[in-house]
Amino acid sequence: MVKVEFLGPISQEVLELEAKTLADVATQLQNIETIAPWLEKCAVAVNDQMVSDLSIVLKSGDKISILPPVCGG
Amino acid sequence: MVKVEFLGPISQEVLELEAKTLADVATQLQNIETIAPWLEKCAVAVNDQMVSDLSIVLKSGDKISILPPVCGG
Amino acid sequence: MELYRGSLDVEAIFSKWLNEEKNSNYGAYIPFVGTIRAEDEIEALSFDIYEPILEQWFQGWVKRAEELGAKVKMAHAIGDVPVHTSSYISAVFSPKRRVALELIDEFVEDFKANAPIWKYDVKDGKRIYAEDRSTPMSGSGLLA
Amino acid sequence: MELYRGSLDVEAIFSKWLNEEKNSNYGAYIPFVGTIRAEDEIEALSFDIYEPILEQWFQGWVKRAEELGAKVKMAHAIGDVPVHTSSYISAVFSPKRRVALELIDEFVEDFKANAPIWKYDVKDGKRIYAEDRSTPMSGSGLLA
Repeated sequence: MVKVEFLGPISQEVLELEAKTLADVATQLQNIETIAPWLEKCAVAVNDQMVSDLSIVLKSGDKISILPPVCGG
Repeated sequence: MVKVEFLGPISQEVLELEAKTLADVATQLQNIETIAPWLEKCAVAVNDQMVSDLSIVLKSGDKISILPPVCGG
Repeated sequence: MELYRGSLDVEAIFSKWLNEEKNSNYGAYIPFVGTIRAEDEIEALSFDIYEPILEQWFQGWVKRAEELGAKVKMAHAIGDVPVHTSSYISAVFSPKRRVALELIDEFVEDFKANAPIWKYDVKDGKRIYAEDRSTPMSGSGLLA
Repeated sequence: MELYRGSLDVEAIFSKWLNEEKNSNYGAYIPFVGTIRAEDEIEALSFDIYEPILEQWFQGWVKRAEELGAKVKMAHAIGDVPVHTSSYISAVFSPKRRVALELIDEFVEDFKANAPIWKYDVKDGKRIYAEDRSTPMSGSGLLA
């Protein structure tokens, strides 16, 4: 099981998913109606490291963070 | 008579000169051995206005300032 | 990096950083002070921050600045920040002015684009995500 | 524009300017603080200023900034300024950050090139013109 947390304005509690790679996470999130529209504009971190590759292999307990568009300052 | 003042590091007291134009001032300053080497790198103001034209007509009492290379800050 | 609940004490932070580098022999100190403007009838802006990734982002700039012989600092508010008060201060110290002037520009712009901070308008006590002013971080869309 | 004899009180000037514009609804405040570096065994730098032309130069920038909806401020020391103390502070206030970041850069660079200020190294109590670091003002050479 991996944990998926949604940051900032995305109103979604932490999800626990079965996933071997980040691609598996993508497929599952695309099927959640309230989450899917966010995915186009969200960046992703695995265990607090920004990532850019869907083939990343996940292990149980990994934390995936979904980061929507930012505006600091 | 016009007054010529030398600013910053140029060690020269105020000069009083007869001059009808800024060109007349130039000619006279070029003949002063201690001043001539400065002229190439100095800017000029007449009555505290920066100028860029030798044909400027001067009147008695005008103040000409000679401004050597600057370095504020 | 310093995070504070609510508005920043601008004078205190400016002085603290000045004194921290008093004897570091830097020739240029350029702070950028961001203040909440009164506009669109907002009472305040409000901020969420994801600290682990902000800290990493900031450490990347610390390293980058170090390579240039410079130093960066940053403070940001968490939660509500009323109009006419400050939510964000960043600063560069450097021996020479060119490095400092270029670095503060790049640092502030990259902050705007990639620091994991979310902004909300506060109107009638309600928090509304400032979506129109927000920028997708680099790498966005990976899961779409 | 503010001229002071000796080192600038950096914290006081920063706070004074901050408070002057407290209610002006500017979103960005960028000061540039110049500090005398300890190098070449100098004790201090020393400055001569020709105020009438400095004031005109500064007013040109006030107007320029106004056209951009911004404001500039400046303070400089006259006479001796010991190492690790400040001789120069300038600042830009503006509604938006891009204008402020670009303006502070241009303002500081033009200041370096065209403000009528002369700099001297102070070594063993003697004042030596910093000729190698000085720049002829625009229009130089007219009388040569």
